[in-house]
Amino acid sequence: MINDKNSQKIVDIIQNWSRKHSIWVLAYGTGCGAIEIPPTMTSRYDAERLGVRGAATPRQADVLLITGYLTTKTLKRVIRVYEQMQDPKYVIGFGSCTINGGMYYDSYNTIKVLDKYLPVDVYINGCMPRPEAVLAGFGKLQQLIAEGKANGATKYKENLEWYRGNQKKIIPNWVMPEYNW
Amino acid sequence: MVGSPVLLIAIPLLAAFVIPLIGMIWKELVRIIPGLVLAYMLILSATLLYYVSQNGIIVETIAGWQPPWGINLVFSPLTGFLATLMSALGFLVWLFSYRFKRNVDFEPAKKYFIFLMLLIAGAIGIVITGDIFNQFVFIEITGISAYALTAFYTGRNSAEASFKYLMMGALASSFLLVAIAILYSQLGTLNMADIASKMHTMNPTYKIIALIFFITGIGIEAEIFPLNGWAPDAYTEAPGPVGAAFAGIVVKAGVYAIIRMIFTLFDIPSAYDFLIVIGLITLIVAETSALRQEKLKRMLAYSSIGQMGLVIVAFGIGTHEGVFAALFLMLNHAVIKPLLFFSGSSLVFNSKEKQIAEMNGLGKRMPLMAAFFSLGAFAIVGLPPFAGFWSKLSVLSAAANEGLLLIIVLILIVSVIEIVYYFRVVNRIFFQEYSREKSAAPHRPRVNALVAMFVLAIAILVIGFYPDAVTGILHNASKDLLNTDEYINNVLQLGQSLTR
Amino acid sequence: MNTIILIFIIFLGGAILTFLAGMLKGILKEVLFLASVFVPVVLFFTNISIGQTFSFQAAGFAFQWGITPLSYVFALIVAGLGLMAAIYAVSAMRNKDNVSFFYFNYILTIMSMLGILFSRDLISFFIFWEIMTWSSYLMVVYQGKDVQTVGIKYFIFSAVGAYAMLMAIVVIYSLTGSMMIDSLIQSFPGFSFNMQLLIPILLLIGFGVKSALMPLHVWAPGAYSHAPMAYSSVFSGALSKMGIYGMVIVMVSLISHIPGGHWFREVIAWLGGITAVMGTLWAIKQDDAKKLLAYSSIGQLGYIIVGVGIGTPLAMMSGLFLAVMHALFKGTLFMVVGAIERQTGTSNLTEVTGLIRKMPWTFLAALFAIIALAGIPPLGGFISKWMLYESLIGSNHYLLVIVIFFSSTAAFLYCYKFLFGFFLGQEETEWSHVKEAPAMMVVPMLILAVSTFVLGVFPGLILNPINEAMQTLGYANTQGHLWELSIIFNEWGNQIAMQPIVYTIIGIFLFFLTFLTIKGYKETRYVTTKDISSSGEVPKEHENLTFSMNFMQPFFRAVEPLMRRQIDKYYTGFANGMEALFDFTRRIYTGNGQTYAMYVVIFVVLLLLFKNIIFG
Amino acid sequence: MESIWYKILGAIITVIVAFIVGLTYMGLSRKITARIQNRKGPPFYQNFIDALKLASKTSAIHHGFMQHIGPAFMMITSIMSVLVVPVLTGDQWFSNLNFKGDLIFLLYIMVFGPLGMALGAGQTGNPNSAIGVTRGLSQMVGFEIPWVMALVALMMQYKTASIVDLINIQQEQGVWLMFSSPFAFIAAVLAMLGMFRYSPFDIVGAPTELASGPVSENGGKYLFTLMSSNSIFAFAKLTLYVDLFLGGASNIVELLIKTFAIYLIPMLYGTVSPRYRTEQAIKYFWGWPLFFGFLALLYAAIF
Repeated sequence: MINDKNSQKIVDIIQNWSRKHSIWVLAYGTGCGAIEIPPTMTSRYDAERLGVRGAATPRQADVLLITGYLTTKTLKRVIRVYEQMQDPKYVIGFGSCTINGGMYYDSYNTIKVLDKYLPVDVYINGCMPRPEAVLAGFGKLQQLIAEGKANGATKYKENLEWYRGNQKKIIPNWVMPEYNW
Repeated sequence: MVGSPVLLIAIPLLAAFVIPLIGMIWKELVRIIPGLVLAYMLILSATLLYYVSQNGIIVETIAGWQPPWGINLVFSPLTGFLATLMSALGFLVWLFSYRFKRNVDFEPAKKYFIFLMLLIAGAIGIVITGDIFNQFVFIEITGISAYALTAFYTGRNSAEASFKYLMMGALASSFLLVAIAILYSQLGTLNMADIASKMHTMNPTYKIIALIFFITGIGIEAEIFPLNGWAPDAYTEAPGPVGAAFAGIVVKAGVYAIIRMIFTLFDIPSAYDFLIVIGLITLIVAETSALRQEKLKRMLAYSSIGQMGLVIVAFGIGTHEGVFAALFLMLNHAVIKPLLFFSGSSLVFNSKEKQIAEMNGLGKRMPLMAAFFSLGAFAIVGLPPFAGFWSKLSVLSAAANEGLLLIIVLILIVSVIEIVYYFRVVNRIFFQEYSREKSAAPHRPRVNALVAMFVLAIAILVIGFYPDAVTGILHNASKDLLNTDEYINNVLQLGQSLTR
Repeated sequence: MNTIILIFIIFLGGAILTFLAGMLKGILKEVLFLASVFVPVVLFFTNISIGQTFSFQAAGFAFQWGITPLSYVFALIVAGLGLMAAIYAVSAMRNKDNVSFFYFNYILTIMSMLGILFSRDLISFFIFWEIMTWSSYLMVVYQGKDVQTVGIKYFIFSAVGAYAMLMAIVVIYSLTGSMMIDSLIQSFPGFSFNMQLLIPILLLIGFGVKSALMPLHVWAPGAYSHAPMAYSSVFSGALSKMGIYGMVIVMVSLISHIPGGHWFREVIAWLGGITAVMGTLWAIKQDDAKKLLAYSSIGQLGYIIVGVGIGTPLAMMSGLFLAVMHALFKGTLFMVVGAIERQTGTSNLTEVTGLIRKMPWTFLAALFAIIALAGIPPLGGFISKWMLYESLIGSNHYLLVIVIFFSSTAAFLYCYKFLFGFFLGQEETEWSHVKEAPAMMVVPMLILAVSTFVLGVFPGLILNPINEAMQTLGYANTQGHLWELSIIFNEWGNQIAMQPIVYTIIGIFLFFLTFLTIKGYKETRYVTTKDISSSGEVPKEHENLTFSMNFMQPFFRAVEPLMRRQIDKYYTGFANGMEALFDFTRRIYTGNGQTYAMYVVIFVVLLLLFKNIIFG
Repeated sequence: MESIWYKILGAIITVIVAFIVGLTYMGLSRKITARIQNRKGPPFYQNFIDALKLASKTSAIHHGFMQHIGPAFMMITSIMSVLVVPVLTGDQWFSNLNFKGDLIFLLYIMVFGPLGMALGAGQTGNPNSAIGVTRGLSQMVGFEIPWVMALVALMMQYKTASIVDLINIQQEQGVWLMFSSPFAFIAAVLAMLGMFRYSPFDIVGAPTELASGPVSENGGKYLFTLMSSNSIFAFAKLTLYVDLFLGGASNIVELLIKTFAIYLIPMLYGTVSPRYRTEQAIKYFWGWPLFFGFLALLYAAIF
């Protein structure tokens, strides 16, 4: 009965609903965007009412929030953190820098397009995005989750070779454990 | 009867004079003769002791003069026990030192054995004589041979030690002579039994002064506290077996002399308390001094003094149990201390300074010697199931029966100190790294020495596991010491009405 | 031939033969060793019945050997643990120097412990006590570390204790004229009050030293940790119980008959309580597992002393039960440390980490033992702790129960430290070569560990002999209203029924084991402990991430005032002062002949001056 | 035989109730905290969603067997305590193991889980876990003392160690123990602040400092297990307080009111408090709580 297709669908709906309403965020404060997280979480905007909540370690987190530009140095850590997160997991690119480099478009030591290295589910535009925008981003992510379309992790697994290739281009001496999902 | 007690003195004396003559015939005889003599003495005294225990004491008169006029020898369970002990120890000392200095030359060996024979003759004489002046003579014989043996190594230190000993000994004999003179002037007799029977007539002041001089005079031999300054030096500088002989034979004779004075001759009850006090002081001072010694033999010397102090305390308790305990202690000390001296001198044989620090790690090099030393150490601090335990137990038990709790506490505290310094040595031997230069070959004791030590070790174990082997003899001996009337009666043999 | 004497002859002969066989190559000495432990133990279990005696005379004293119900309980500890540790020792001591010397002392220790328990007279009690002391001393210095400090310290304390006991024995002998323990107990109420006070105090000093009672415990950490671990498990597990055995007799049969004796026992119980606290606190501070266990033993013995000191039926039961349990779990733990030390070469908790996957069976044994030690249900440690608390509360010991509770809560800290330090944490490459200990070492540990579980579910198995022992001590029969096979009651009738509890726990555990742990374990795959969430960093192979230095530092910041003073320092100061003093007395012997001559003259003059006082 | 099945059924129901109530209380606490901070806050059922999500998350890795046993140990503690504590007085269905264990047993079974969890945390090899564990254990030594003092005072005063007896005594006397043994109640409540690990005593799992401490390597199902265990455990503890000091509860509504009232204490205290360091926490517990504990003992000794 459990393996029945219909019941699987029901289970999926319930699971997606719960995932949608319980988003534990691992905020990777790489750039200046991290300053926008506290207002988002505290009294004025109160992201917790949406079920958004900080997580302490990648093992417990659902969402990896890349707040702003990502230097080549930190990329390694971010990849590591992402790979340590457990399925299902999502990435939110926060701010213009994650989209196209933003004001660091010609910097020699930041990466410009986050999507080449990690599968981004939702981008939040702005430099930097205001809390309202962040909330909107979370709303979008919730919508995607509910629809079952937030499948960045699957994409990552399927195109691991490609992602790895891009990553290794940036990180010269690659000493990382194999990705175990 | 296989022989007369006279032989116990006469034969070693004779042997001492004969040795140099015989040495001219065949050098080896110098070494063999003393052994034969001592073996004979051992057999003789043991037989006599057995005879005495069956038939009552033997009073041997010399040259037909009856006591109280002539010199007489008394072979009672007590004196017989001590004589047997001394001849047995003498034999073991001979056995240990049979090949002593063999590789040096003939002359020292000759001297050594002459003086050893004299020493034993004198000590046995002190014990079995019944005449107070005769005893003085024997004390002198013992003393002189002891000085000579101390100076055996003809070095500067030995000479100094010997001189100190000689000086003290000279003081001792003068005091002794004064005491004898006082007694003779007051009582007109030199026979111990006679003195004892007449003692009550003596002026108390003279009596006490005589006793004080006696105690001082003999106390030097018996290593009582302020009088024992010679002992550490003499033990340290004398050869190992001589140290054993001092500890096992000479001191015993000295203690015997004091005890005979106080128990039999003088009727001063407070002398017992004096014994306890002086014994405790000796014990405490000696054992505390031993704690920080650096040389092994010196440590053993202090330990020996301490043990003698304990013996004197036990005698001072004055009861049958106390005397029994004291005799038991003497026996154990006579068995254990020679073992310690023998094995200890083997352990430090190859070292320059003869220091304790040089014994590190010898347990692996000389396992047997180390084991003997440890056995001795275990036994002398009174760990069961070795010999020392029973004597310590009987001392404490005797003290407890008299309600002398403070003495028990002091003895036990001192025992702890004793444990500390003995176990420090044992620890060094077994559980620390070898510290001498690796090339120095360990001294391998000869077979004869090993046999001597084996005998002592087995004696320790036998007494430890089966104390009844000796307690009978000791009980007889202590009864004998305490029964003054019987002593007087037996010696004087006159059935005099005792007026004591 | 009488079985009792046969046991001792086999022990003694076996010891000597094993020692001699040490000179030969081959496994003869191991075989002899095992045989000379195994045969007497089997003889003990099969042929010795309570009440059987053997008497003889020696040195004017009457000797009597025989087992009583009380000593039977302790003999169970000695025989059981002795046998297990012997099996362990054969494997643990292989390829060590002087093994036969170890075996020799081991057998002598077991013999002397059984001898103590068999002794019905004080002399043989003391003789065996001293044999135990020096054989254990030889084991403490066996490895040759710190012999002049640790070894001597142990022996001095033992000697002080033993001599205190010896003094008590001779005093008793002078008072009663008999060395029999029974006659002492009978005539004790008739002694004068001073003697009634003196004798128990002296005896308690003797027993207190062996059972590491404050302030006589300072030898214990060093001695326990310096002996070979195979021996330490017997040392801490069984040998220290000899002190407890003596204390039980003194407390119940002597002190209770003194007027106001319960105050005396109260003092002892408080000393035990303080011992428990301080032992625990210092145990937490240790980085060396051996020292940790040593201090922990001190603490645990403190609990036992509290139980024995309070002396209500429940308290006495808890004390004796904990004595048995402590032998089991502390024996196991010392064996665990020994196994780890053998496999890794060190016993330092800050060095060894992550052995759980390399030595799983050892870990299992350690886990059981630690759970028992911490007193967590359903293992046997809980039973004893429970009884102890209930008895303390039931007998209105308001503060003592808090002290004990503090100590046993703090004990969790070192329990965790022990397990974490050795088995958990990062798996370092330094220890990747480590293999599981040989089966001969693991099996005894597991047997002991599992027996803690069995006794936890069925405490009645061991409470039955304890009950009999207590009846001979004059307690009422407690079966039925204080304990049943697997139920224990407190004095108000509240009960712990172990069986339903254990079944429930096992049920819950199995449920989660199946549906969570094993399922999860199968679904997931193993990654090394380098694969952790450490801020996105990838630790290098050689990077040591283990947290083991200053493990409980915040705790120590809080309890620091309690630990500022160390009794040990006072003793050291005292000893140093004494040595200085004795160095002074040594100088009385100046080596100068003139001085000596002067001494003689002074002696004579003094005697002559004070002759009337001295000889008057 | 039938009764055993009833028992098991009752136990399961108890556990489920405890789970639901515990999670609800936690959700309510989030809500209330949010309101105090002038936020809207998540819905009160937010924790159920979180639990559901955690249960649906996958876990791909483990660091060893012990890591997976830890949560199981934790569950044993929670379920055992909720089974031993009388949930509803006089109710046959939920009597569970009430008569099989007493207060001392409860004290000890309560540390079983944390210790097992600590072992699991230890095996992950994450230094943060071990640090968290040491902090937790140290803090436990702190608050256990006043807590035990309160319990000992109760046990001595009423000569029983059984929780059921204590409830019965309250019902016979008609006075709650919080009024008849006020000092014990105060000490116990102060100890409870530490027991629930809300601020200021939340240094164990300080999220930003220690990355949630002992559970830092646990996610998904294990975190779910721990979460449910925590909620059951919280319910057990609250029920215990109600049983001991508030006269127990005869029906579920009364139980909920009383437990929630008790629950508000650590929660509200936590919302207005910063965080103590470990040694500060220990010293806090050995200050006034200890004093009240002594008063409680004195009170018990006198009356």
